[in-house]
Amino acid sequence: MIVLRYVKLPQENFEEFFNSLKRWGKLYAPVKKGDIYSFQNVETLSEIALDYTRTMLPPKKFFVRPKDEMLKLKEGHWEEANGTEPIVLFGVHSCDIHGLEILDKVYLSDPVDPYYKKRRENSIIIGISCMPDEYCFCKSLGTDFAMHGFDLFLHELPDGWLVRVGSVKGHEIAWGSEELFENVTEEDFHHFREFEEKRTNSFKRSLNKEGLADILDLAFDSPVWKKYERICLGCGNCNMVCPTCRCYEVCDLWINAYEAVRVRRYDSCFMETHGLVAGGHNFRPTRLDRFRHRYYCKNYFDPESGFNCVGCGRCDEFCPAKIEHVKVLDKVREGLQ
Amino acid sequence: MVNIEIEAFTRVEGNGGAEIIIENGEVKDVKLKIFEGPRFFELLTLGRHYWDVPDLEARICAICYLSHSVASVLGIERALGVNVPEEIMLLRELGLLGELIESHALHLYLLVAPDLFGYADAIRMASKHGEVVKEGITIKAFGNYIREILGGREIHGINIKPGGFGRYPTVEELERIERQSEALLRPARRAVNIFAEQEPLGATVQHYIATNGYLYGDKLIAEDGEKFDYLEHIEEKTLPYSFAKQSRYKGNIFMVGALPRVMLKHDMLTPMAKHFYEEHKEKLASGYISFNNLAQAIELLYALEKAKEVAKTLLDKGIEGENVPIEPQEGEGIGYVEAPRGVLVHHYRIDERGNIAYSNITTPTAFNHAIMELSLYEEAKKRYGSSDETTFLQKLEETVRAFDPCISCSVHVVRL
Amino acid sequence: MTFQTHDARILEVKELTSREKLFTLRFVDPEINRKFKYKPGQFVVVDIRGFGEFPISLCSTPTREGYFQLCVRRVGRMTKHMHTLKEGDIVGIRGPYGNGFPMEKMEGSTLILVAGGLGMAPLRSVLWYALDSGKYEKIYLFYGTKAYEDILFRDEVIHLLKHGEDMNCHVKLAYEVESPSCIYLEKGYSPRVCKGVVTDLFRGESFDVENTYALICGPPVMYKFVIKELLDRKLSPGRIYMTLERRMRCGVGKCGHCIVGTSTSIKYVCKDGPVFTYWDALSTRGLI
Amino acid sequence: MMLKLGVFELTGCGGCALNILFLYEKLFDLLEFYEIKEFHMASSFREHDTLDVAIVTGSVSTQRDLNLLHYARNHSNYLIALGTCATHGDVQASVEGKIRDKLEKVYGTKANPMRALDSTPIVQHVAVDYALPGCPYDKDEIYQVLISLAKGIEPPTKDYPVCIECKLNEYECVLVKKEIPCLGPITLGGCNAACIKSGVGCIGCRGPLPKEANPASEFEILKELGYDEEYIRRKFKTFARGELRW
Ligand SMILES: Cc1cc2nc3c(=O)[nH]c(=O)nc-3n(C[C@H](O)[C@H](O)[C@H](O)COP(=O)(O)OP(=O)(O)OC[C@H]3O[C@@H](n4cnc5c(N)ncnc54)[C@H](O)[C@@H]3O)c2cc1C
Ligand code: SF4
Ligand code: SF4
Ligand code: SF4
Repeated sequence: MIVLRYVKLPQENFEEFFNSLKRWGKLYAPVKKGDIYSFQNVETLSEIALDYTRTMLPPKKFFVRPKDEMLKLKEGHWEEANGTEPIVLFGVHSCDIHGLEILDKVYLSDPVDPYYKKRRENSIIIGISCMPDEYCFCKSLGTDFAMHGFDLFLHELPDGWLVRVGSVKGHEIAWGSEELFENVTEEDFHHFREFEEKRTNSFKRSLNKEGLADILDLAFDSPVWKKYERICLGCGNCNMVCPTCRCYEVCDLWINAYEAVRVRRYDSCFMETHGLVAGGHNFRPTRLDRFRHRYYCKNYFDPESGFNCVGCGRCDEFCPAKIEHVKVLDKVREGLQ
Repeated sequence: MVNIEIEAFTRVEGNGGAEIIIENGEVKDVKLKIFEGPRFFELLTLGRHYWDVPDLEARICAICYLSHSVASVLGIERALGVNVPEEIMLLRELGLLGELIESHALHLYLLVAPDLFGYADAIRMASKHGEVVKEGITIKAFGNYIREILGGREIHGINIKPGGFGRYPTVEELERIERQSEALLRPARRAVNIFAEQEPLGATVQHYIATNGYLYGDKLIAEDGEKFDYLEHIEEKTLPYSFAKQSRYKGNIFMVGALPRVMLKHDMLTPMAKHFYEEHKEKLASGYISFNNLAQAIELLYALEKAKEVAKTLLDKGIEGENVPIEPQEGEGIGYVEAPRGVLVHHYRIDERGNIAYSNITTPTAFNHAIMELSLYEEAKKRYGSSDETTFLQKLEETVRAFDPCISCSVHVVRL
Repeated sequence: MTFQTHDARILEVKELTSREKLFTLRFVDPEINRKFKYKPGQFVVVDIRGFGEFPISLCSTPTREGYFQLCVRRVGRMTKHMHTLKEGDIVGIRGPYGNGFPMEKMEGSTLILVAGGLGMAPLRSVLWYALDSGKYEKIYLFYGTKAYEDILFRDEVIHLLKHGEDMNCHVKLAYEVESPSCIYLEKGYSPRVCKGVVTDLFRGESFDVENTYALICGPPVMYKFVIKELLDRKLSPGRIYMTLERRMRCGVGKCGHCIVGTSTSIKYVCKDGPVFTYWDALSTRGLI
Repeated sequence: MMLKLGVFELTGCGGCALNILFLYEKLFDLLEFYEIKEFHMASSFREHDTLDVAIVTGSVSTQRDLNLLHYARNHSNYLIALGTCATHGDVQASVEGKIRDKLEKVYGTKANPMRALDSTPIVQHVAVDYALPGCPYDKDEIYQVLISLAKGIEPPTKDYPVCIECKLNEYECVLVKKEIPCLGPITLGGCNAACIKSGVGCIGCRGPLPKEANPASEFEILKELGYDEEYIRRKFKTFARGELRW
């Protein structure tokens, strides 16, 4: 019997293991859709893009849905609208696992968001190792390796996968398919370390986070912001795809003459109304204010949990104006010296 | 003498009216007035890149936007010498069938049926004949579903592109189309019987024109056996009292639309549609324009049967989903499509950079302008003095409605 | 917690000004009524079901049980609708939210309430709480209003002008637009009523800064001036409380709209506030 | 009490009126609150009456349109400009030139017996209480608006660009990934990113995002992708005349 925190999944058992996960819930994994990747319901291993870079929407879409029905109005009263089903998220990258933990801090702190909590409890997270592309800078933020926040984490080996067990549920899953796993050998560890080393050396982008929070604060009036204000479209794409952006807007919609639903949807701090209050006063009246605000929010340094950015590179990949997160911060830093 | 004015036709698309000129106690003349403002689509597209043009042309008309998109795409492709594979033509045909279903169902159930049942509109009619209205809405919604899938959305979708589509339908969507078209055949059959009861109204048509294929073609055909390009035998003239122009075929007034289609192309009809055509052959052949509605009902069946067939063919073959690459080049081309209301022509010349150098669009309601006017005249002459005023006006409106005129479209008949 | 709201019945609607109405409410469920405890400075979220929610400060005092009051200014979609509601109508309520003023900590001290316009609403809660409990040394109310017609809780304010001194409550009023009613008031209560802005009311007053707290609520522009006045008198930033407003959807620190601050200091106005000290403002850019 | 509703059609493609019929069963829902007093595409019934709500579609392109518009305004308490023709002028308003020259080009004569005018949006002629753009608008939007009004509350408005809805639906960004010109970033959302759903770029049919659009940057982005300036400029003004200025 294997009771280790590390086990090995030989390649020939991979598919069977994958199929066995369906027992635990509806299976979602990254698939290729045109030129992007997206977490979708999958049935077979062949549908999955195991070597994906990043999905357009991060896994937060399962916990705070892009459009999320909260309540249903029936005869003048709200009913809870949320159905939750057990899901298995297969193939989550380390940065996204960190992203979920940042969201947890918000949604699970008192008072707990009931929808988020229910969905979190009903999900299994299976991480997978990855190679960085030109957008990734997670290493510099320390989010390139997940120590917790997953149930199982699969690391690529030449002949299979080294599996880290990260939770009780992870143990249960491994236990349930015990016959598929083997003990990890010295050689496997060697390969694992080799992979990690290669990965570490593959990062093309890095963020200098030395004193970053203070530097940004000091650079409030930096001309760099103004330069980017002209380029930024204020389209909000960067917010939508960010694994740690969490602003939402609420609206009620009528589905027929007497029944309505209360829906929340992702919002973006780039919207003109985001900082508007009664009396017409706007706390972030210009695009400059909003642009800066996003950088402040992402680079807020919480001594307990670090930055609000996990370095996944999504905002860069999906910014139509090709604004680069790291570059903006570097420029702001330079501007100060 | 007092002229009678029909201020604005109701239950038709767009803004138009008529003036009946009375002299010595007799109907002397009728003027069909189109006062929908001109929108200058030909000027709008001039100098634009061909890729964007179908999306703009779709805006000519909401009821038959997809016909405009397809006609535009066909004209552009011919100008650029592009040949698309059968799959893409089949998908376009499916879109056109959806539009036929949507448009005919709208017209028959919501706009004409109230006349037959004696109501001001379908909403009021629904209280007593809810079943009929509901069936109509279901069929219409299905037509719209096809338009949404193939065209991109119910109105003014931009999925139909030169060389192919933005997005191709999925297997599930095609299966749904196949399934649902089958299911709707029953209510559609009932419709044929309802509209077969309509009384003869208006002029009798002597000349029919249609495209050589059922829903699109590369030439026009006429009942005299001629196969021709629209510029060859059709002339236009402008009128001082209307934003639409009138056309003649070899000097004669003619009609386009459902009636001409079933008369000229009944051998292309699907089995059930053909069966009903045979059953009502004589009525249709009488040429009274009100039987255009009956012809539409028969076409509704055709479209449902055909949609099923096309969806099945596509499903059997599987969808490749590949667009044909296009290199801009100089050229000229004409697209002929059968919009629900009849022949629609999009004619373009494109310059070497791919920009539109010339464009001309002729729409069915423009082609039908003269016969509509003639029909009003005949009906007015027949009725004047013998019917009370309400019936008189009502019947004139019914006459116009039988054409299912699309007035927004009609004001773009231009030749630059 | 859920985002469910509880039925509350409108017991009374009173027109305070042409723009503001005072709604007196009670939860339909007596159990919820009993459990509903709040502090001055906290707010609730009002739910017009099927149309939306909006945050409103509690302007009544927890010392008077069985009902609560909301003073609503008509500014837009939801508040306009709220103004059409009548006695007996039901709205949804969730809350109370926010930190509220530290009433217990301030016991035995002098309170200076500085209100501008609608800022009177949350401070009225403090005022009545302080008067009811009798645990505060002295209460100042400095109230700046545009015109006589805009004075919120006018009867109460005038009553306190007249009789407040007996309760250790010192009320002062500054108005901007002259009118016969104002001049009449000024005649009767000069110099406590005068033409000017709220900071003018500080003139001639001195406080024991070791034993005084200032509580401020008003339009965004007001804070800087009032704070300057207080700092000039050497009131410690820690003794200056202000309640702030930001757009908010959830009221509980999730929806992100009310986030303020920079990379060194992010705060949620709804749950870290809406009551902040001036220290917070100094360390959180953009708070005021 | 039932509210009185009128639907008026000025010059346009008829789609905005038609789209109301496309509400299907939801239309019957609305009839729980509204009586239709005027809707010439759908009904021969017409009653000259003061309306609680008037919906005006189409642009002002003839003297008759203008008269009808004034009639609608003068006989209604709440007027909704529905569709891009009514709110921004749509494609017909972007055709350049003076009316008589245009007539001459198309009809061969400068004569203007039917009194055509240069197309303009209705918002340019009368005060409107609510403007809902879209060519055509999203039909659920008008449903929400009419339900809100029926229940006595101002309808909500949208304030975000098409990109937001594009992402909410997780459509592949065609601008970034396919270099297709997409006006999503500067166009008011509300259509559920219909065009991008089809894998093509937003053509801007809902008009510019009010206040905060950044057309200058969008212009540069498209230029960078190799589109020529004239092409981009025409694309920008297709639906909203010259509103996108920078
Ligand atoms: C903690 C707090 C306490 C408040 N207390 C009171 C009070 O006691 N009395 C009172 O009349 N008002 C109070 N407000 C303001 C009140 O919430 C807004 O006036 C209300 O939400 C406007 O909604 P609306 O639908 O009528 O306006 P809208 O039609 O949505 O917009 C009108 C204006 O109100 C602003 N606005 C919209 N939503 C909010 C929001 N959630 N928060 C702030 N501004 C918003 C808009 O930006 C716009 O400028 C308080 C706000 C906060 C945050
Ligand atoms: S995605 Fe880029 S252009 Fe859009 S708001 Fe973010 S930074 Fe600005
Ligand atoms: S495809 Fe267009 S609308 Fe969608 S995100 Fe990209 S730029 Fe925005
Ligand atoms: S994506 Fe743009 S053009 Fe397409 S429907 Fe939406 S607003 Fe209109």
